[in-house]
Amino acid sequence: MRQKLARVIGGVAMVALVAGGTACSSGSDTASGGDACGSKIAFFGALTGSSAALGINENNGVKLAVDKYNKENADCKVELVSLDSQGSPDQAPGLAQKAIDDTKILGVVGPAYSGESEAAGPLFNEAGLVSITASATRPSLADQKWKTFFRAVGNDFSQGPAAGNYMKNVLKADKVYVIDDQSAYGAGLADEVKKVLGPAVVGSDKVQGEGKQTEFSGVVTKVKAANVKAIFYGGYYQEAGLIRKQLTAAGVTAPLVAGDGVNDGAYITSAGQAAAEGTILTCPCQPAAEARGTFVQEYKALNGSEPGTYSDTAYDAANIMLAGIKAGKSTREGLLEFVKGYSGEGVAASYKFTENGELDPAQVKVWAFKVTGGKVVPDQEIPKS
Amino acid sequence: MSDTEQTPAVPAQAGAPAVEAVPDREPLLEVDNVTLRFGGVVALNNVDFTLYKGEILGLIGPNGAGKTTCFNAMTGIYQPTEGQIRFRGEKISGKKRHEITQLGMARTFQNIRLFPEMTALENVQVGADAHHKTSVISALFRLPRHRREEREGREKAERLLEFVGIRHRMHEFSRNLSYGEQRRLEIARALATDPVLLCLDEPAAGFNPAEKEELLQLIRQIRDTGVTVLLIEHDMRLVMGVTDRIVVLEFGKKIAEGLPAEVRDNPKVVAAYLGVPDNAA
Amino acid sequence: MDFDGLFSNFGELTTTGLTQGAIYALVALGYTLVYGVLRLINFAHSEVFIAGAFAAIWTWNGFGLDQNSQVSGIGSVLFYLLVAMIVAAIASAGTATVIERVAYRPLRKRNAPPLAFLITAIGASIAISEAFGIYTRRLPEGAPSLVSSKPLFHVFGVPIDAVQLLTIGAALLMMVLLDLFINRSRTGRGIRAVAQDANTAALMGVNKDRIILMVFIAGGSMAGVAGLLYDVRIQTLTYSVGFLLGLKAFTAAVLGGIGNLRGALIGGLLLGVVENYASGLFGSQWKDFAAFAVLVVLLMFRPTGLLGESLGRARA
Amino acid sequence: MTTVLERVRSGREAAGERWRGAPRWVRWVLLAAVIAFFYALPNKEFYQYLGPIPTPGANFTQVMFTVSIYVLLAVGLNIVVGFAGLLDLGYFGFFAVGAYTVAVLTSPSSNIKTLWPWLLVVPLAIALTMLSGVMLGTPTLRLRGDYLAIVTLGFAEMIRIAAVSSDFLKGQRGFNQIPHPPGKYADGKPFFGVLDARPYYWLVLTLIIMVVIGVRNLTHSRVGRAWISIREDEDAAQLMGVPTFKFKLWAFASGAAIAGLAGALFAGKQNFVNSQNFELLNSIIILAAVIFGGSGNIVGAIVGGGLVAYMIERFRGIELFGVELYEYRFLIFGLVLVIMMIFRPEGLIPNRRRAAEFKDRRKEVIVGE
Amino acid sequence: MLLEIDDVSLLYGRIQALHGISLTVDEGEIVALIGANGAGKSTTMRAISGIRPIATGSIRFEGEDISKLRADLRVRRGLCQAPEGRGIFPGMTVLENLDMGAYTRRDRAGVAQDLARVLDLFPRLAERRKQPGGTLSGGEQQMLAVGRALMSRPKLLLLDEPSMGLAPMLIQQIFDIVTEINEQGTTVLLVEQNAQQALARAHRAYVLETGRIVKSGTGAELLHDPAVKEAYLGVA
Repeated sequence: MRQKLARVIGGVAMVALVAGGTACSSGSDTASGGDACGSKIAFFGALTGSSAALGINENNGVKLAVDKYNKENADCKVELVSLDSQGSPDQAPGLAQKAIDDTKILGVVGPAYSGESEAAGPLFNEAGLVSITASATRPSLADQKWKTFFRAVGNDFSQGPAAGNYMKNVLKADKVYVIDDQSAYGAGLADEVKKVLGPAVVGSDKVQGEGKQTEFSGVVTKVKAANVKAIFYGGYYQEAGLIRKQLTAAGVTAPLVAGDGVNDGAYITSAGQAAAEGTILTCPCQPAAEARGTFVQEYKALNGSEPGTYSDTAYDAANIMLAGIKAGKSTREGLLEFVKGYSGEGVAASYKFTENGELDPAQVKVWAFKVTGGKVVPDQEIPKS
Repeated sequence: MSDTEQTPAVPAQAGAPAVEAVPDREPLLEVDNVTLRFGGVVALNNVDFTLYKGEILGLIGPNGAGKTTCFNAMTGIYQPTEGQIRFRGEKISGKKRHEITQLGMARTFQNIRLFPEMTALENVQVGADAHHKTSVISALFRLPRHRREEREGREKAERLLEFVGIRHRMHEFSRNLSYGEQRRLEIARALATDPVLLCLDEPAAGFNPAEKEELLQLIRQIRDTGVTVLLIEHDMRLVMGVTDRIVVLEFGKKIAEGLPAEVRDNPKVVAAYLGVPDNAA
Repeated sequence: MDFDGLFSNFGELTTTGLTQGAIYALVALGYTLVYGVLRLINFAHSEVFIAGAFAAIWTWNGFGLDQNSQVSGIGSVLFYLLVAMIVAAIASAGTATVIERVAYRPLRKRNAPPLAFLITAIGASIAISEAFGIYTRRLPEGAPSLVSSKPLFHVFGVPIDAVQLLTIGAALLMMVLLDLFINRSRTGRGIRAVAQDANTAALMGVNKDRIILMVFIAGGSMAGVAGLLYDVRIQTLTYSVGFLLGLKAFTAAVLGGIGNLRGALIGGLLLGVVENYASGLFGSQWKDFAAFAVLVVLLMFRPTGLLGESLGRARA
Repeated sequence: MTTVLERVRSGREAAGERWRGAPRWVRWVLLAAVIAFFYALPNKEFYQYLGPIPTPGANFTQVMFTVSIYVLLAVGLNIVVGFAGLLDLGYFGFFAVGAYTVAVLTSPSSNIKTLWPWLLVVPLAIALTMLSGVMLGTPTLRLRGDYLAIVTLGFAEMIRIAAVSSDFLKGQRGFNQIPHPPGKYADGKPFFGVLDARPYYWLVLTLIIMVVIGVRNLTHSRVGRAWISIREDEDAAQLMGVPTFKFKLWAFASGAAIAGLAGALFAGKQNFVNSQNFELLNSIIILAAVIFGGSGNIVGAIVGGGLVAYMIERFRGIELFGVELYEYRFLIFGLVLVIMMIFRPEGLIPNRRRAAEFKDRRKEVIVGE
Repeated sequence: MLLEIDDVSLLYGRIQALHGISLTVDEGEIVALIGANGAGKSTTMRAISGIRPIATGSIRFEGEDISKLRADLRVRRGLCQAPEGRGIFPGMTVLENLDMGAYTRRDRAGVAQDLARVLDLFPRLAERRKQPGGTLSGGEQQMLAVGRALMSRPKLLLLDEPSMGLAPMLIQQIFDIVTEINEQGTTVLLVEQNAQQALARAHRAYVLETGRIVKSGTGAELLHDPAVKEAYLGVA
């Protein structure tokens, strides 16, 4: 009895599959066949652990893209596979291999962090599996001659100088204190800022990231004594919130300037509204009003929360791949070629990649945002030099 | 009743020295005015005696008189506060404990301290290892030298277990041995270090008279193989029966020294050791 | 090396270091008490601290206070502090008791070797910490800023604020109370007796189980108060902060001589100050490095800590 | 509960008895079968028939590589904790030293740009780790018990902070393009490639077998006897002529060497090393693994190290009542440790000696407790 | 019958330390337990006070089976031991040590009275009342141990080698005090190395050898028993 039932169900599924397959193939070019339907794209990043917030933002963005695609192409769905790396390079090869093993996976959005990208990159490259990271901004990732590496955001070289210029030209800060969390991202950003500001940097310090440090009295004391006009923090929102809170508590009123790693609602929660007020956040992305269209509403409707940092870039990265699948690219080689030659508009930016996978510098726009009234509001676009 | 002269003990090894009880008076261990204090308590007070090669010296005294403390000072566990101890002419203080052992002093413990999770054989092998030179490298690759020493050590250990009479138990974990067997094992382990001087700390504690008798024979046999013996013991009969000379401690002080018969008749010793009869203090 | 950074901020580094050190000291007391009596590193004590710290925040949340709330009026501030302190102390003491019951007592009943205790302690620590992490979705929880950290007055040009006064004052007060408890009360005498010689203490009619429970409760309460002070000072709490703080507190206990109550205080304050100086001198990233380096160096020269071991032996 | 446990225990004991009672050739055949099984394990053609054993959430071969590294580490730590009885809470620090030695000397992103091949650096990594073991041990091995534990913990944390914060060790930016082990297939493709983790696993497995043979040789020699005697009664060992300090140092150094080897293998496989690889929790997990398996017993350490690493990965991809179990893995791990220690403090596969001791200890419980 | 021990065996690890010991102590008696080192005297005491678990047999105190009772509860029943090696709390002052003896008692007046009595019995302790126990000399520590045990106002006082390490004068003194305590109504079970003294003072005595009771009788009988004399008094 049971066996019979199973066979029936199996048969139905087979029919549906075949039907779906033919339905889809009719709409695409014949060369690559109809098996682009039912293929998968993967998201690769931290979904649990202390650095999960960013990964969840991105995963939700990708989810939205896939969801929308499947609604529009109900007869030819694409599946999303989420791989939880916890942001750890240790775990990255196992998960990358997992993605590679699944031949249905045609492309990967991620890895979210630079460290895990370093560990997973060689595998993707070897397997010819295209990956578009929506947030790993370490410049060196693009220098490793990986054919499959693409970056949907500007790297630290674009955002760092912009943040420096903003402090120099807009805030007119002649004395700046620079702090970073020693992460690949945070330290890279801080180094770029230091380069731009030169002698205006009167002091610098490093803290421990990843939730390892919560007590910053040493830094606070030094910042306070330096009596600066602005403070730059290279790192992520969790420590930034704590530092801002403790700085304010100690009576330091100079504004905190930070990169996109802090550009998240959780920063305001962590610092408290009062302390967070006036913080400047830079981002190699455009504000919603510029190009986001209905993204914010749709994101909220699907995930029940506001989009966070990199939700939009991940959404765009996923859409690039989906466009490829839609165009009938049903193999990894096909999709890789497609991404290489891609050029188009997304909600966060316009996309076109350079030879080594970087976002075309012409497309990189850096905006400054400001925390006002407990919300992150766009301030102005920062000129590149 | 000096048993020493009439011992028919069979030497365990060939070439044992004569059974003659007169020591050759060559000093082996010199305890030179040793004082030892712990906090406010004076554990040893100016103790002074010499142990000569080839003899069996008894160190006696009531419980808490400082015998074990004295022992510990001699084997390098405690550093004397004042005075010094010389073994084979070398100062003990400042030497590491395993160096003292390699110099030829071995001991047993009042409260048995075997390695409980090792077999009897392994326990003795640890003692035999004291003179082995195998390096970690040669053990790692089982080089010929290691195998030779391992074989020799094992043979020696088996011989010694045979000597103390527990060879049939050699593959038992030492914790599973009976009390008497453990005491014997401790002696075998100490002998495995090839000592010149063997210090026995109350080896007969917990023995019944028959076992004590056997122990007495064993101690004589050990002495007959050329090993000098220092014996701490409570049981007067055992001490009187086996020792050549006796040092009496009481309250951290030496109160008497001499031949067993002399000591036994010393009124101070009688008072201290045998207990004060009522209304006699 | 930034000598200028150290010297120009010497005063403030000292005061903030002392404040942090006071929190270390309170947590260190828990380690020291348990170690003194059971010869056991209570690895899970860091989670006892975290339980108190969360309890305090959740108490304030219960009163409708969140990280953005402003509380004015010294009366209401004191009220909130006091209530949260009591709840935190109870929560921590409760957690400590549960750990003792679930993780240690069964092992004692089986006469397990010390290593087994260490492993259950580690297991309990990981499990509790993860439970908090999952419950809070690993996100930080904010505390209201109850006590202003505006400088109240200056001593030699170094500003002193109310948070610092409160933290150090409360820590010292708790220390004195604990000292009195250990040295004057009947239970305290029992604790010292068990610490010095458990068998003889039993022969005097001391119930070891009850004494051990009291030790966990006393140590737990101290950790609870430390949790509250931490909330007041840092105003944000993440589930994972206990591990490092616990490690530092244990280091402080060893520095002072584990098992020695006054040693815990001295060790805690010293550690807080030293790591702050190091962050001034080498940069904040070397702060923890300095803390452990001090420990290692000290143990090489004084293997039993600054004041030496053992509860009671040196007159507690 | 107790009866089940008792039955399991007696069953295991019976199995142990049968094992010891079996003729030599039977034992060899069984052992060969087990080894063959583990060599075959990472082949998809083989493991796909193993039902629930392969991990659903990550590539099984990659997981098996991680597991094998943990096994190697557990075997090494077992020397220090299990045999010599030295409580080392910072063992993973040596792993870091090994991995970083390889990284610094081979990676193009290193400051010194030596770019040596992997194979040349491995012995150097082991030597350097041994040296660091001696350097850590010389001042600290005079400390006993808990103090040693906290000092080793402190040292491991210092190594981690140095890795994060010093320019030379590159912190979180790490070292990339670390070369793989040498070797080519006939067609010119590298044997140790990027995609296929099996050769790495086989390499580690082979090294584990060699290391186990070496450790067994040591424990059946004067060295092993010295270690155990130190663990049992350090004073008595000294008085029996064991140079305890020297042998403790050797225990530390040999343990460290094995960790260094593991670190070098890890770096060669991973291609990328940064400070995120060396969390303090790892040290604790390995210690727990050794005790969990049965400290003082090589087989126990292997089983413990393997099981703990495997279990943590096995939770990935399992959903229970709508929650991803992976999120709960450390919670479960912690609880398992507690329960395990309460019901089986001697570990899963204890040493025969230990098992007896624990049994006796249970009988000696103080009255009324 | 105050204390009744029936066929008690005890194991240390796998070594059997006691093989079926049976003995009784009547109210008002001094009973001595003598034997060589390692014969199992102290082990017997530990079994009675509950510091070591017994393997078989039973211990009854005032008719109640206390074999499975926790040590501190036995103290509450009126059974107090001055342990071998004195067991002074070294970090506590003499007074605090004495207070520990009265740990289970709630009657402040009675405790004060007993304290006065103990300080009266041991004037040395009164002189050193503020001194930490660890700094006392051996004899003083012994007095403190006995005094501390008395502070619990026991029905049965267990004394484990009270004369150990004491000078003859002090031994005499300690035994005088034991007799005096007994005359004041406390039953005493005494383990002694110093057989001569013990037998002279005891109403009855048992001789232990390798974990077994090999002889029993009145103190006087045993004192003059030639076998006992030879074995334990060293008098041939």
